Amino acid sequence: MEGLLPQLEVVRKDFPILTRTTPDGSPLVYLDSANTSQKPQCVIDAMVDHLERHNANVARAMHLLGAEATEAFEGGRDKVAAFLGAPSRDEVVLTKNASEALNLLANTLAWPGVHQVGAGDVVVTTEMEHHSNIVPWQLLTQRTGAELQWFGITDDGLLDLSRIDELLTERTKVVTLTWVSNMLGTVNPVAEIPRRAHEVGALVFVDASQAAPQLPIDLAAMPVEERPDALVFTGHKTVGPTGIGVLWARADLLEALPPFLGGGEMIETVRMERSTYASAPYKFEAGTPPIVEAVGLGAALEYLSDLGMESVERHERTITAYALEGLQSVPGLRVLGPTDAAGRGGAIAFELDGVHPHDIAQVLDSRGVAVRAGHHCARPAHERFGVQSSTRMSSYLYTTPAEIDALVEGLEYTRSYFTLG
Amino acid sequence: MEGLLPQLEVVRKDFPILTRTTPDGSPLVYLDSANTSQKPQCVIDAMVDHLERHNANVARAMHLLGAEATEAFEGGRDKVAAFLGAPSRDEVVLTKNASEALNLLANTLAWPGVHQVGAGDVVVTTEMEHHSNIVPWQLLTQRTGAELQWFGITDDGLLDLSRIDELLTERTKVVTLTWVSNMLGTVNPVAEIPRRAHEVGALVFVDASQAAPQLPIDLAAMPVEERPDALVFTGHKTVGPTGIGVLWARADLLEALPPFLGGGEMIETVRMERSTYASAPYKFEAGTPPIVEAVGLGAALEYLSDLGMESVERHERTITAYALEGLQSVPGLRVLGPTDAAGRGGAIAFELDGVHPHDIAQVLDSRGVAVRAGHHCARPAHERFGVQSSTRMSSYLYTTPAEIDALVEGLEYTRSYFTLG
Amino acid sequence: MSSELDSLYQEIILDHYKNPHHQGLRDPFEAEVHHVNPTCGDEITLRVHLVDGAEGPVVQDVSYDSVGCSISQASTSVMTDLVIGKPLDEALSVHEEFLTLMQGKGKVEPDEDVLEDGIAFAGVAKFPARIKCALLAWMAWKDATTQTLEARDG
Amino acid sequence: MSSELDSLYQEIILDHYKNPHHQGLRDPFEAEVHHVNPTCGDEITLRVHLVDGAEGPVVQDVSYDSVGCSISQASTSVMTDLVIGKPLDEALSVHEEFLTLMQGKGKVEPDEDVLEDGIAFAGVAKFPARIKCALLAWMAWKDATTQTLEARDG
Ligand SMILES: Cc1ncc(COP(=O)(O)O)c(C=O)c1O
Ligand SMILES: Cc1ncc(COP(=O)(O)O)c(C=O)c1O
Repeated sequence: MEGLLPQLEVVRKDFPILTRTTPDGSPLVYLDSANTSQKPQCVIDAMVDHLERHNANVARAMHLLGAEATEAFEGGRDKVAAFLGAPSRDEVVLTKNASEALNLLANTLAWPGVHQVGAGDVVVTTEMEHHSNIVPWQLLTQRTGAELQWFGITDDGLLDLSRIDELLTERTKVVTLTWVSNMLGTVNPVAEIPRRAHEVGALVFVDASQAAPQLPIDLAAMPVEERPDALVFTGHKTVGPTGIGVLWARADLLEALPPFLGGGEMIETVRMERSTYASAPYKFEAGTPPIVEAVGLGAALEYLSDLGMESVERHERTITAYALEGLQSVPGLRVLGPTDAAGRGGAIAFELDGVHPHDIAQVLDSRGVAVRAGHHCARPAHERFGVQSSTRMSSYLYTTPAEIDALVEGLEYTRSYFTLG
Repeated sequence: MEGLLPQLEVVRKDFPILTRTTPDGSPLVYLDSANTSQKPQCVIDAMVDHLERHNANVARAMHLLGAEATEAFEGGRDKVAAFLGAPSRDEVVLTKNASEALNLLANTLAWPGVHQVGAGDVVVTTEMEHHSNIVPWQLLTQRTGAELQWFGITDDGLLDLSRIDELLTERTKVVTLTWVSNMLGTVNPVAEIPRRAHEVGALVFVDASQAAPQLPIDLAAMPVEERPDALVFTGHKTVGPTGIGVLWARADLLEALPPFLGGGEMIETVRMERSTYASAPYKFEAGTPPIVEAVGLGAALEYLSDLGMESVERHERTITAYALEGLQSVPGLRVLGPTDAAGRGGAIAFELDGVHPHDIAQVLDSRGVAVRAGHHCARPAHERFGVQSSTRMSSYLYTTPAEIDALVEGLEYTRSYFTLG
Repeated sequence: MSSELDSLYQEIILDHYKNPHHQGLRDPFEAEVHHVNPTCGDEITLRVHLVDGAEGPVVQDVSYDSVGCSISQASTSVMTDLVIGKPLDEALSVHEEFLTLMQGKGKVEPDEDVLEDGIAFAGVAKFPARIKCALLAWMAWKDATTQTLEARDG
Repeated sequence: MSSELDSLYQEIILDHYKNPHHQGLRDPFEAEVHHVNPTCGDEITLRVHLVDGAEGPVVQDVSYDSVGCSISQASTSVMTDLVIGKPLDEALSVHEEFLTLMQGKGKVEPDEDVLEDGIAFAGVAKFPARIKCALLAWMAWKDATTQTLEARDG
């Protein structure tokens, strides 16, 4: 099949878990990568090597291991900066996950500072966000008396831009949106919205949790007016470990925001009466940071770059196109979201007439096929389509066409088991 | 030597890093465990096994790997609960580190709720806290108009309780203190202070970051009036990985606090207009939690329990006594903090006449001896003793008397190199 | 493969799923609750109607409206069969018994005299992710019942 | 072991450490700054006095009060030797040269004509944790100088 990663079978060998089988011996067909990705051996090995040979606390330790650990940790930051094409490495804040990164932004905007959000101000999100890009803004607006508004979704699963002039006004202080939807697969216009939002003076934040694993990102190459002011992603979806996420934000925004969490590492001088703070990124990294996780994430992003993000993207598109075709051949199956692979990410949510998503996932699981059932932390988008939950398959760079075939066969079997059985 | 861990040499073999040598071949003498502890092989292996065989996202995944990962993750929580003797496992919130746990408490108290802190209220901390138990409370009090007060330190390095009646009044809403000082080694009266603070209706929070690695903790066994309302510690100091910390808090406090970070996992139902939240501990765990880290921490705490925390404590006391003796034999050396090992933790900060701590640490490092130099994130305690920084050695369960000898010899050499050289 | 599945999807479960008993929201009732399974979004609105019997309260009616998977729908139906018409004490002990079965990791032998059709859920206990589905309605019933009793006493 | 240490603690460094030049805070000055190394708490208060020369500003005086380790104290002393009395342009290029040396991971060959005693810090570049110590005073001087120039222009 044209467009797959070259040497896909060799690439798969990098992922030890892919050789696992279910208790009755079926091979594992992991189609839940939008939830979390599997880890290549090189990531695991980098973490083990760190823990077995270089473990120490960072920044504050002056000894051999401390220097090695600091170099390894800051090296992770450098690799994140390179992966994003960040204008500066000091713009990369390491958090615990994407959710914390989004909360960091929402939380610091509640307190005095040039960007403080208050009564009368508007924060704009979208109906297709992950809960992690909705709830922080609900908390912010409820707590400050500001107003939360949102872009809707068209029947085709695209962002509904028809009300853009109402949403983006001089009252709008923040616009936050996902680059790629984790439910509908929609790829949003992340050049146009920043440009329009910047015209009214709003800050623009992009949730790249689903984009970073799938698409090449080059912040420095974006025209300034189209570049978001901040962008987040999460380590565990980019073949890295849990426990680490990334906030990139332009240097002067980081400088202008008040502190988020207080404590060790984020300070300059502490007196009991008051403290002064370190400069970014350290100002936002209170306490011992995710050290071994930064080592793992660095190895992960290097692995992706070695494969080439263009190749990963092409692979995803190819598998997604094949999956859309296969899924739509199943009677009674309806895909939620765009049905053309060209402008879409690799998460495909669908309904199957007469069978509840839990039951679909259960039957598939009994055949070794792992998919997700539920609202995928995107309940408002489900409500928009009048469904309470859905089944979602999501591929990644290690997914083969044969695995898609196994899914489609499994769905045929599910139908027969439930609706005809 | 009486009191050391039985089979210390065998125990040391569990820690692969202890076989490391410096570039010129000296064995590693790691005396920086209060900064971060080394990891036994079983912790590393548990993490590798998870990543290679059971990795998936938790809670929301219904498939085989999802069920395994969820069981592994929640199993980590069970082990934390058992380690602390927590009355209930649902009182254990997993954070990214101890600092986040303290900030979670400080941050949620800023927002409406029965425990909200406002103008006129008093928050009490101590002068011997780690910055992570000072700065969050400075931010809270500055932002809400409340007042920050603190217990001082006596000349002997003990908590100065002489002003306790002034500090604990009906205005006092929160008292937060460290169980064991990371600089002075002081063990604080964590039964008396909660009892007194509860009498005036204050909440009591205990920072057990240095206590959890060293002392047996049994929350359920504490008389209710002496039991803190919340207690925190950090994974990487208890032979676990970075990227995970623990907040234990009594169930009704967790129920009463408003949410901290918003996002996936912490919700019940999300509508664009407003959301409802899950019950504790999930309400405070927004986003993908530290999964592989919980697996590692679980293995770490089991490792400590298998050794027996009473034995670990006895070992620490024994080594600390030996170290205090050895250090005080060095001319011009002054120990900051209590000099009797009986009521003291294993961190020993000291000054050496005429040599700056950086230079001491550097010379020791050239001999393979790793100690920490600086203010150890406890600048106010340093200021109290009129010093700007200090050198700190800190032992742990794998420390041998011979390593203390190497330190003392290194200090003699440092003196000769600098002051006489 | 199918045998594992069949141990979960017992005939009884599929029957209740296709033809649920006591469906719909009815009057009168003393308490109405709304419960959600946050993992998947399954929801139930449930009402409880207690009356006074000779030896304490009796569960006169339990009515509901719900969306969910086969396990949660069947479990709701079976639950109503088991508690409606029973003295509250007895209904609560059936609830206990069902809880024990669900938390038994598939190692508890169900008592057919007490649980009747509920024994079909023994297989569910082996699927940790599905236990919450099976318990959704039972938890809602317990909650509504507690609220009713508190309102009476308070 | 000692040879590694000796490459860090050059004789010149220890001399400056024991007998630092230009110590103390003096008048007049146009800008005073306070810099801290947050890792260890080392601190410096530093003043800059610029005067106008025929071809632009000249560094008339740099005075300071500081607490710190041998590396940071010696580096402060050497820095004052190198910049005091120099035309600002030239002083700034010495600053650049020193920065390059420190960030060179021990691979940059220092130019003795420019850096004089500063070449003794070549060994420091191999100790990442100590680079901040060696740069503390240089960064403070740069900051104070920038402030002075901004105040003049603004
Ligand atoms: C007493 C004390 N509290 C809090 C902390 C903070 O822990 P962490 O950096 O893991 O958040 C530390 C360690 O650095 C500590 O020693
Ligand atoms: C689009 C999107 N945003 C945010 C998140 C949250 O990531 P995390 O759970 O790692 O914080 C996810 C994944 O769960 C996601 O898909």
